[in-house]
Formats: sequence, structure tokens, C-alpha cells
Amino acid sequence: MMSNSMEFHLSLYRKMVMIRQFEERVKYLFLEGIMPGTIHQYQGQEAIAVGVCEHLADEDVITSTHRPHGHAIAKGLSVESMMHELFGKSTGCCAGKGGSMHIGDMAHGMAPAIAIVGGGAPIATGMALAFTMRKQPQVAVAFMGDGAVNEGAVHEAMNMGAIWSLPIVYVVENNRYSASTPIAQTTKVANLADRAAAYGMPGVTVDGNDVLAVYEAAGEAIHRARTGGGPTMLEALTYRITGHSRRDPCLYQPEEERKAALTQEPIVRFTEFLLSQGHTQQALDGVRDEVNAEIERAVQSAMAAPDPAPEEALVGLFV
Amino acid sequence: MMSNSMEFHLSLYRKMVMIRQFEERVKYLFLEGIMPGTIHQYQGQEAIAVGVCEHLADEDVITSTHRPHGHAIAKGLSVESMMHELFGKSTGCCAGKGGSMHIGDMAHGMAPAIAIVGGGAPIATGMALAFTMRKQPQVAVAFMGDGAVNEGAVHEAMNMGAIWSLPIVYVVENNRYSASTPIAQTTKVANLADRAAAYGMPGVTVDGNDVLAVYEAAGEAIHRARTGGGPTMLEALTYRITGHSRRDPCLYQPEEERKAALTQEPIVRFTEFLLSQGHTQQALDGVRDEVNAEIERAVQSAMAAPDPAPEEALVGLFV
Amino acid sequence: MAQMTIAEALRQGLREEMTRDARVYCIGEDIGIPGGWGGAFTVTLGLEKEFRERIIDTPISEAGLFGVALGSAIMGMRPVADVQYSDFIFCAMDQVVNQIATMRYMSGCKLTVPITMRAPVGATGRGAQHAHNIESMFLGIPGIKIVCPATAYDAKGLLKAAIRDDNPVLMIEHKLLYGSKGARTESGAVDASSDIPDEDYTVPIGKGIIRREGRDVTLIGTLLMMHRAVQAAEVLASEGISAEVIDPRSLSPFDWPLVEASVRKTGCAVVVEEGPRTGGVGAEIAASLTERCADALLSPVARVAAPDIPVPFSPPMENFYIPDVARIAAAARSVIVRQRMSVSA
Amino acid sequence: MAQMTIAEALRQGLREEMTRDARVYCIGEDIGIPGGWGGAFTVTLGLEKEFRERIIDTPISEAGLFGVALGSAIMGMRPVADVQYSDFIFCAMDQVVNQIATMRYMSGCKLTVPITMRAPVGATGRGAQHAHNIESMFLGIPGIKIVCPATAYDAKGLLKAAIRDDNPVLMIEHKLLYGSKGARTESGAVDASSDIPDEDYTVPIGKGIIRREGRDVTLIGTLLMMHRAVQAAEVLASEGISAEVIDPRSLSPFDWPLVEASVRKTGCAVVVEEGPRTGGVGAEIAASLTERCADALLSPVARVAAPDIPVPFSPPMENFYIPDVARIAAAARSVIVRQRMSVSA
Ligand SMILES: Cc1ncc(C[n+]2csc(CCOP(=O)(O)OP(=O)(O)O)c2C)c(N)n1
Ligand SMILES: Cc1ncc(C[n+]2csc(CCOP(=O)(O)OP(=O)(O)O)c2C)c(N)n1
Ligand SMILES: [Mg+2]
Ligand SMILES: [Mg+2]
Repeated sequence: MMSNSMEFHLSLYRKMVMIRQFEERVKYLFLEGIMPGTIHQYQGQEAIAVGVCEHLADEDVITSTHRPHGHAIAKGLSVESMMHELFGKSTGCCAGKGGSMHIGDMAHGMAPAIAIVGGGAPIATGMALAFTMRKQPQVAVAFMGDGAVNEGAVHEAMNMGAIWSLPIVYVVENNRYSASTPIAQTTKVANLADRAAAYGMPGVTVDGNDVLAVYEAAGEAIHRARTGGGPTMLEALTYRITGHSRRDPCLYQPEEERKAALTQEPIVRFTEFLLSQGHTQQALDGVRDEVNAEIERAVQSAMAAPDPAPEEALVGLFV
Repeated sequence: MMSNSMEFHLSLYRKMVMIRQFEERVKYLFLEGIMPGTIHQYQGQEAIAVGVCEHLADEDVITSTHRPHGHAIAKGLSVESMMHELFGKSTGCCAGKGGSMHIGDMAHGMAPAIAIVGGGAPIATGMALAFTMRKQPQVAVAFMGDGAVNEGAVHEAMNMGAIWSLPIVYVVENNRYSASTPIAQTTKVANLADRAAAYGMPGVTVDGNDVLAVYEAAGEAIHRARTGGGPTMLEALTYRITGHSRRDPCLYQPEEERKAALTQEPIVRFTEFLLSQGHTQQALDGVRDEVNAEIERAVQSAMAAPDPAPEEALVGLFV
Repeated sequence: MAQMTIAEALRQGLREEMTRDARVYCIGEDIGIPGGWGGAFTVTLGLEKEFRERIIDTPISEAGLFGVALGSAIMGMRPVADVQYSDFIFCAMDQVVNQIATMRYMSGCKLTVPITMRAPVGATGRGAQHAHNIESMFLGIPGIKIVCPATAYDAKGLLKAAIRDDNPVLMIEHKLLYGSKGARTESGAVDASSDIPDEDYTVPIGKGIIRREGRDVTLIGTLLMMHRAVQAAEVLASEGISAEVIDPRSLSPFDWPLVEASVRKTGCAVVVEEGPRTGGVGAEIAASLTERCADALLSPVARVAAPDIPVPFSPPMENFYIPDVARIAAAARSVIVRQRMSVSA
Repeated sequence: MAQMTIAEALRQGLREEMTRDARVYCIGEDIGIPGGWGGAFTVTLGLEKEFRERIIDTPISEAGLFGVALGSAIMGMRPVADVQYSDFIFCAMDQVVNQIATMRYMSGCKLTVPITMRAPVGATGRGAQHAHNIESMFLGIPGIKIVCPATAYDAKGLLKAAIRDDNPVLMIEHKLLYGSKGARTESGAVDASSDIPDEDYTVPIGKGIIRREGRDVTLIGTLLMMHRAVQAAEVLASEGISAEVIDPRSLSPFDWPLVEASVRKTGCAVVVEEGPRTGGVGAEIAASLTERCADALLSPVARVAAPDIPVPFSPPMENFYIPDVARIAAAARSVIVRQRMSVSA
């Protein structure tokens, strides 16, 4: 474990910034009307995807949600293949058939993202079951939001994960809102991880804006899963500082709350930490510039790629 | 509250015996091939339906399951209207259109029983919501089995009941089997009532073979519901001494376990208690004879009733 | 009389019905959060200010919320339950198909289940899980009425009729027709606004309407496809073909007298729908029309529909998926050509 | 060669496929409990003794179990997931319609989803929630193949083909055809047993079969209705009418060449199905047949189906609901009468 090395910290930072800058660029393209479709973005939750996926290899798998860009980047998809997908090109990671809400690539262990809230939990559980049946050492991670835990499918999945002691981690990104609805209106429990007890599995709540804390908590849970200890429900506390989707002005979030959250967002916090550890602002800016350049290349290449022929739609539904 | 009077005890006994004898008679008719359809029976769980429904008036409502005869009798449906329904007569409580698995009668506060496991929980929750919206003092009870708590619909319903603090009690009849599957295979929690914590509502586990214990625990929960205290998950521990459905020989139940359960079944236990309280065997036999006579009249009248005209099927789907 | 979009007309309809009848209430996700959007397409925007206790925001629990609506309906409430996208109704499918559709019947036809369900359909650049056209799947479920408004006038009138109906009614709405505004504007939206009368009115469930009269061919379509059929009729008119466009407005019950009369006049028909061809609504309409008007039909009923694939994301592929004006016009020409042949034969 | 019921043939098919391929496994409720029933209709009875780790009993959690099957299939397993009654698949509808049917397509057609789903249909004295005929609802879902075996031979052959297929296949089975024995015997059961070859075989998905040759009318039906159509053909034969009975065996893909050839020979057709008429499978078959064979059809395709109601419990009403031999024969006579009229005209 190189969790204390400066290099390691910088690599986490690089991934978080890659997600942030990717999302900012996409937002711009979208608002300018250059990018088609609809988008749900990940700004402010970068620490979670990065902290968790750092423990996963390509052979480990994740399911994602309607808000999948961060998971995809953290899981190793190239921003180029993602950008092509967002522009609906056949060269995208889903050949233009998926789009933002279904981004994924099994070559990197990411199933097409699942835009039905909660729908990914049973699927990830089945992936974990496959590992167990084949006695393979891989692990599955089901990402979901705080709103998703109220879906029946999540309940059913977690119970199955628990009774069969499967190698899976249910990561709940508690950003305190499901669309416009604040969490206080959808559950009475103090921590969503308290629900783990209903399935007889460990439940852990972690500061989801602290990438190192997430890294550590996820490490334990994934290690437990990988070594036969069964599933964990890992709740990561964060805040949705971006709109729910595209042009959402978030008027339902109290201004005080939003303001406070902005001072706690993970990149601000990790930057402070890195500076305190002797990293220089210049080095961090250098990372950002590199990342921006990579994203820009992806944008240019995606925009230059030809549109798919309409008839491509008819190809490939069945093997 | 007359919970200590001999009269009251005898009235509970009478209802329990009514359920038992009804089920025994139905079983015989069914095995003889005289009664159509399929049946799931309630022998051995009488204390639960009776102990709970004793607190309910016709204006209070319940949802039931594929195993509804006990709930129906406890909720005040006449054995005559039930027997007619089981024989598929238009004079049955559901005009022959429902059958055993959908028995019910809103005149007595029982919705048509719901044969989709877990499907009744959201419906009962909606009934409770109606009471709250109209500021009516009624209460809803959702009966379900131990297997049902693993259905997503139950999870969603209990969460809603809790966040809206509705006047409802979720009664889980834990008879240790869902069809042929023992409970140890379907959940890791020690008591199903532990799951109540996941919704922020009280969870109570009670001896479901002790009618007075059920009566007391249900009384508290229903009182809480009726007085604005919100829902309760009430788990009643029992055992399925009858087959899951019709000709089931229950070979999956260990013989020791079955034997032990038979000594603990609620009518045996309540009989012992009643005798210890000064009731005479003769009086109890008298109750049984009365009940049998009433059931026999119901059978005769149901068999004598004419079959519905086939075309009645076409009438009444829409108002 | 005021010009309104479908979103506005539905909002007004809900407001009026909730004012008229204290039993009417709305239940769904994100429908009444102050500062929110009033549902995914702004239909309930602001209603929470007037009816705080009757706009019920739920957790993300579709099975739960449709079951809750059902339970309350049995007890005499008149819920309007919605899913943000029709695709999510599959999460509540047991409640809709096994419970809502059957509860009255199973009770011996004693209960009533006065529930209105709202579900937005249509492919709109969101990928396969936010794009289903669910009409065909519910057509085969006895016990649920289905209405499909294509204009603001019909949306309001059918909504009111649905709310006042004592039976379950599924109201299919189209994302591109709402006319949602502000941050919720849809790209590719089609103007479906109407003049809405000041006085109370309903549009009867089961009654279709002729959107454009014609002699040579009958075009049948609902929702977005009604609008495309009208455009196709314009194209055809420029070629000297007179197309009659019928908007059934309700799929169940279906206005057979209206459609039959039109086909008896024109002798041929094209059924247009946005969803996949196989097992679609068009199959039922074509089969029934053939049974009813065999003697009058001069060519087989043509179906224009999407190919049998999930909805692809990429705009060129999605546009290819959704039936367009050219395909509708071509189908009309093909049935008419045959008609002329057979007449001249 | 041995005579087997459908339940036995399916069981043998599962055993052989699990032996052949370690990736094949079964998942469902009550399918492998020692001392239990081997699922609701004894299909998996005893398999848990041979394949303890590949017969997976789940909690009552249909959405969960179909999602689990999907996830494992993406990872290369070949699950056979079942619901005890097809009605319960509605609890898993999101997983089946939004996930299983679309996952490969959304991945850019890179993933494969080799999943077999089994669902028993039919009205059998259990009331409305254990009686659905779900075929029509899935016909409109691109991405799922549908097979409907009416005999033990086909059941085994189609099951094996489904398991070996790299795509999602929904296998519809009929409760009255299983031939389940002992405590699980069904009253009203129909003998669907066949001689099962000793050697390995599959029945290709998408290929129908002529069950009885005839000249005057084509009867098309699957599952229980195939058997009733054969009986109707016998009745008709006694009247001098020669009916051809076609069992499509697969609904999706559908064996159009076989059906078309028959209809081109007979000039008329009756489609029989057990479920409600409106929006049924018969609508698609009738509409497509009319499009394909308009020139050969001498009368409109007739549909025999249930009325548009939930399934009533009471035996006289339930019997009235399910299409019977008399109704099939009458429909055949009606299309033939017209045919003769039109021939003589
Ligand atoms: C089954 C289902 N219901 C509703 C929606 C619409 N929807 C999309 S995202 C969302 C909120 C999700 O909240 P949460 O799970 O907390 O994730 P977050 O958006 O906060 O990341 C809703 C309601 C959906 N996609 N699927
Ligand atoms: C959704 C659904 N899945 C499966 C079934 C089949 N089924 C009927 S009863 C039953 C077992 C129910 O167990 P439990 O909830 O414990 O109730 P019990 O039978 O013990 O009273 C099952 C699996 C069903 N009716 N509905
Ligand atoms: Mg959230
Ligand atoms: Mg049980």
C-alpha cells in the first residue's frame, strides 16, 4: 500500500481533477448546445469514485447510475471513448447506442450505466455471484445514490448479497438529494448505512469528501469482500453541488447549505491537504493543465469523428 | 379493556376455533375433490389473526395474503359468504370472481386478499394514508409472511409508512417458512422486526402462538397508530404446521422441529390456559360443536347455491 | 379562453379538480418540492403552494407509490399518480397489472378504484431507459383505460375525465408535446398548445376526433405521431392526395365507430405509432379494422412504426428510429396506389 | 427413447445442459430445497442433489433474482431464471424490460446476455393473480426471444436451444401441460408427453411445426391452445373440413415462411390464444399475415381469444374465459364459409 506517498496522492488528485474538468467541459458543451442528450454530472463527488475504484482492477466490476461519468473515469475508461459516446459517435465506448446515462465498457469492468434508480444493485450482485460460483477473486461494486436505497430492487439485492456472503460493496453516495427531494423527506434513519443491519451486513459511514478517508474505508470493505468476508454497505457523505441534470438551478437547496458545501467539496479539501504535505500549487496547476489538454484532445477528436449511419441502429441487437 | 374476563377469553377461543375448524373442513372438501381451486391454509397461526383483529372495527382495514382465511374470519367475514366464495358461487363474498386467494369484503374492512407476496403492504399503506389525509381515526393492518419482507414492495411501503407516520401496523407472521424455504436461507437477521430500525419505526417481536401476548402487543401498536404515533412492525413468531398449499406433505420440515411445533400450536396452548383459568373442557367442546354446526350450515348452503352463469364473468369490470 | 401548453393545461386541470373535489390528490416523485420543477415536466409546478397536503412527494419507490395510490383509491380518495418517465412504471408493474387492474374485478365488482396514472413517453435523446412507448404493453391489460392526448385541449379534458372516472385510467403523455419551459425545455419540442375555454369541460374517454378531413386515405395516430400524420397529410395534399387524419385520443376504449366510418369512406388506412412495430398498438388497430371493414378495405392496413430495437442514443440513429413524415406519406401512397389498382382492376 | 412429460423433459434438459456446461445454473424460488417440490411444477426436482452449487434458491425477491441472473450472465454464466407463476414476473419487470432486453444494445452490442427465463402461464382455478398469459406483453419488447413449447419434445429442445443461445430467451410454459405428478398434479391437465430421443437435440428457436396437415383452413396456436386447435381440427374433420394446425413454437422470432405457406394453401386462418383478445399475440399475427398474404387471404384472419377481463375464479366463469374447442371450430367454419362464398362469387 503506497497510501502515504506523494506520488500516490498526486495520482488520486489527477483522477479527481480529470473528472472535474471533464464534467466542466461537458457542461459547457452541453449548455452551448453542441453536445446532444441530457446529462447528470459528478462535480463534488469525485473523492468517492476515485477513492473506491483505486482498489479495483479491470477484472473487478462496477455498476453505475444516471450519474456515471465519474465512475467511468475512475474505473479507467478513456475520456476519449467517453467523449465520443457523449457525442453519439460509433467510435464511442457504447458505439453511440448508449449515451451519457449508459456509458460503460466491460473491458474496464464497467457495465453500461443503469439509469433506472436502484436497478444496478441486483445486477452487481449477480456479477459478484458469478465470481463466487467460479471461485474467482474479483469484487463487484454497486454505486448508487441516497435516493436509490428506497427502491425495492436495492433491498432485494442487498439481502441476497448478505445471505450468500458475496464479494460486493454497496456504495451509497449520500449527496443529500434525490433529484429535488432532500433526504430528510425520504428516510427517517440518521445514517443510511444503518440499514445494513437489516441484512446482517456491516454498514460504514465515511466522509465522502475526503478522498483518503474513502480510500481507506473502501479498502477495508473491498478487502473483506475479496477475502470471503461478504458484502458491506458503505455510505459516503457528500453534497450535490452541481445541478441534478443539465440546466437545473438548484433553487430547492437552501443557500446557506450550498455555500457551506462549496467550502467542503473534495477537490478544495484535497488541494489544501496536498499543499500542506509539500506539494506546490505549480505542480497541481501542471496536473490540471495536462488533464485539460487530454480532455481537449478528446473533444476535438469526438467532434471530428463522423456521425454514425442511421442504419447502424439496426445492427447487433442479437448476437 | 376486558382482557382478563373469562367471557373475553372464550370469545377469542371461539374465533380461533372457528378458523381452525373452517380450515379443517375446507381441507377435507378440497382433498375429496369437492371444492375447486387451490388453497393455502391458516391452521396454527390463529392466535395472530385473532389477537390482532380483536382491536379492529369494521371501519379499520386490513390487507391479507395468499393465506387469507384466518384473517377474513377474524376480521368478521361470515363463514357462509366465504364458503360460497370458495365454491365459486355468485353468492360468495367476491361473487365467485375472487376465490380463496382473493377473499375479502370491504364491508368488513378487508380488501380482496393479495396473492402476490408482499403486494399488500403498499396498498395497506395507501389505505392508512387516506385515513391521515381525511383525519379519520382508523387504522390499517398489513398482514404478511416472513418471506414477504424480502420483497421490494414491502421495503418501499414500510419506508413510506414511517416517513409519513401513518396509522398502520405491519404484522409479519413468521412461520419460519416461505413455501418450502426455511427462513435461515432467506435472511441473516435474528428477528425480522430488527428491520424496523431501517425505517425508523418501532419493531416488536412477540410469541405468535400466545393469543393474549399477540393481543397485548397488537393493542399497543394499534393504539400508537390510532393516536398519531405512526407505524409499527410487529413480528409474531409461529410455525407453519399445515402444508404450504393443498397437498403439500412438508417433507422439507425436519421431523423433530414439526413435532415440537405441534405441541406449541396456539389452540393447544390456549386450551391449556383456559382450563387453568377455570373454563371446563365441556364448555370448550360446546364452543367447538357450535362452530362446527355453523360451518356445516355454510357448507350445505354453499353447495346448494346454484353455479354462476358463465357470462357473469363479463359483467362489472368497469363501473 | 387562453392559449396554453399541455403542461399548463394539465396543471390547470389538476388545480380545478383539486379545488372541486377534496378527494383528489397528486402523488409522485419531485412533484411538489418548493424550488423544484413540479415533476419532470413542470406539470405540478407551484401546486404545492395551494394544496400543501395534497401534493405528495414520495421517495424513489414506484411500486410503493402506485400501491399507495391504489390503497387510498379503494378508501375513496382519487389519486393522480405519476412516474417521471414511463419507463419507470415497470418498477411498479405488479401494482399496476396485478393489483390496480384486477382489484375491482376480484372483489366481485364491489370496490371502485378511481385512480389516474400519468406516464410520459417518447424517444428524446436520453437513451433506451428513458424512451419507452408503453401503450402497447397496457393495451392487453383488461381493467385499465388508456388515453393519449396530443393537444393541450385534450390533455386537460381527458385528465379531468380520467379523474372523474371511477376506474383506473392510464394517461400517456409525450415529452415533446408538453411545452415545458425554462430549464425544462425539450429540444425538438412540438407545439401542442391550444385555446383552453374558461369554463369547465371534459373530453370523453373513448371518443376520437378527426384532425383533418380527407377522402383518399385514413391516417391514424396519437401523441407525437398525430402531429406527424397531420404534416404528412399536408405533404400528400400538395400531391393531390386527400388524407383524413384521425386522433383516437383513447386507446382503450377505442372509438371504432369514428375510425370505421372514415375507413369506409377512404377504403384504406395507415396506422402510425412511435414504438416498435411488432406487438404494437398498430397490430391491434390493423387486425380489428380488417375484421370490421374487410368489405370496405381496398388494401391491407399499413403500419408505420419504429424498428424492433431499443431506442438508440445517437441523434442520427434515434431520428431514424422515430417514424417521420416521409415514412408516413410513403405508406399512405403505397396503400393508395394499391387501392387505385384494385379499383381499376 | 423414453416417454416423458414436459416437467420430466425440462428436468432432463436442465440436467444435460448443466452437465455439458459448467456455466449453466438455475436460480429461482423453492427450486432446490431438499424435501421440496423442485419449483412450483417439479421441473427442477432432485437436481439439487447433483448440482448443489448450481441450483440457487432465492428469497422471494423477483426483481433481485432476475437482476442477479442478468449480472451473472454479463460475466459469462448462463442462468436459467424462473418465476413460479408468470404473474410474478411483473415484480421483476424493470429488470426484464429495461435491463435484460437492452443491456447488450446499450453496450454498443459488445456484451452478451445469455439468459433463459422460464414463466408458467394459464388459467387454472387460482384466480386472477396466478393466471396471466404474458406472451403479448413481451412480444413488443425488442431484445427478448420468446418460445412456447406445447409438447415435451419441444420443451426439452427449445430449453436447450435457449440455454445455448447467447441472447435473452423467455420460455413460456403452460401449467396444464407440465404433467406434474404427485402432490403437484394439476386438475384439468392435458397430456403433452412425447417420446424423447436418447441423443442430444435442440429445437431451433424461430421454427414452427405443422401439427396436422389440412387444406381448408389454417389454425395457429401455441401451448394449450395448440392442443385445443388439434381437437378442433378433429371435430372439423368429422364435418368434412380439413384444417391445418400450425404450432409456431416461437413467437419471436416467428416462423413466417411456414405460416405464410400454409395460408397461401388454405386461403384462410384462425389465430387462437388463451389471453385477452385486445392487444394479444393474435393481433400481431393477424396484422402481419394480412400484410404478407393479402393476395391469398380469402377472408379476414379470425381471432379466437379470451374476453377482455381478468381471469375469474369460479370454474364455470373460468371455463367460459378460456377459448374452447367449440369456439375454435366455429371460427374456422366462419372463415371457411366466407371463403367458399368468395370462391363461388
Ligand atoms: C426508477 C427510477 N425512478 C425515478 C428516476 C428519475 N430519477 C433520476 S435520478 C433521480 C434521483 C436519484 O437520486 P439519488 O439516488 O440520490 O442519486 P443522485 O441523483 O443524487 O446521484 C430520479 C428520481 C429514475 N431514473 N429511475
Ligand atoms: C411475488 C410472488 N412471488 C412468489 C409467490 C409464490 N408464493 C406464494 S406463497 C409463497 C411463500 C410465502 O411465504 P411467506 O411470506 O412466509 O408466507 P406463508 O406462506 O409462510 O404464509 C410463495 C413463494 C407469490 N405468490 N408471489
Ligand atoms: Mg442523491
Ligand atoms: Mg412464512
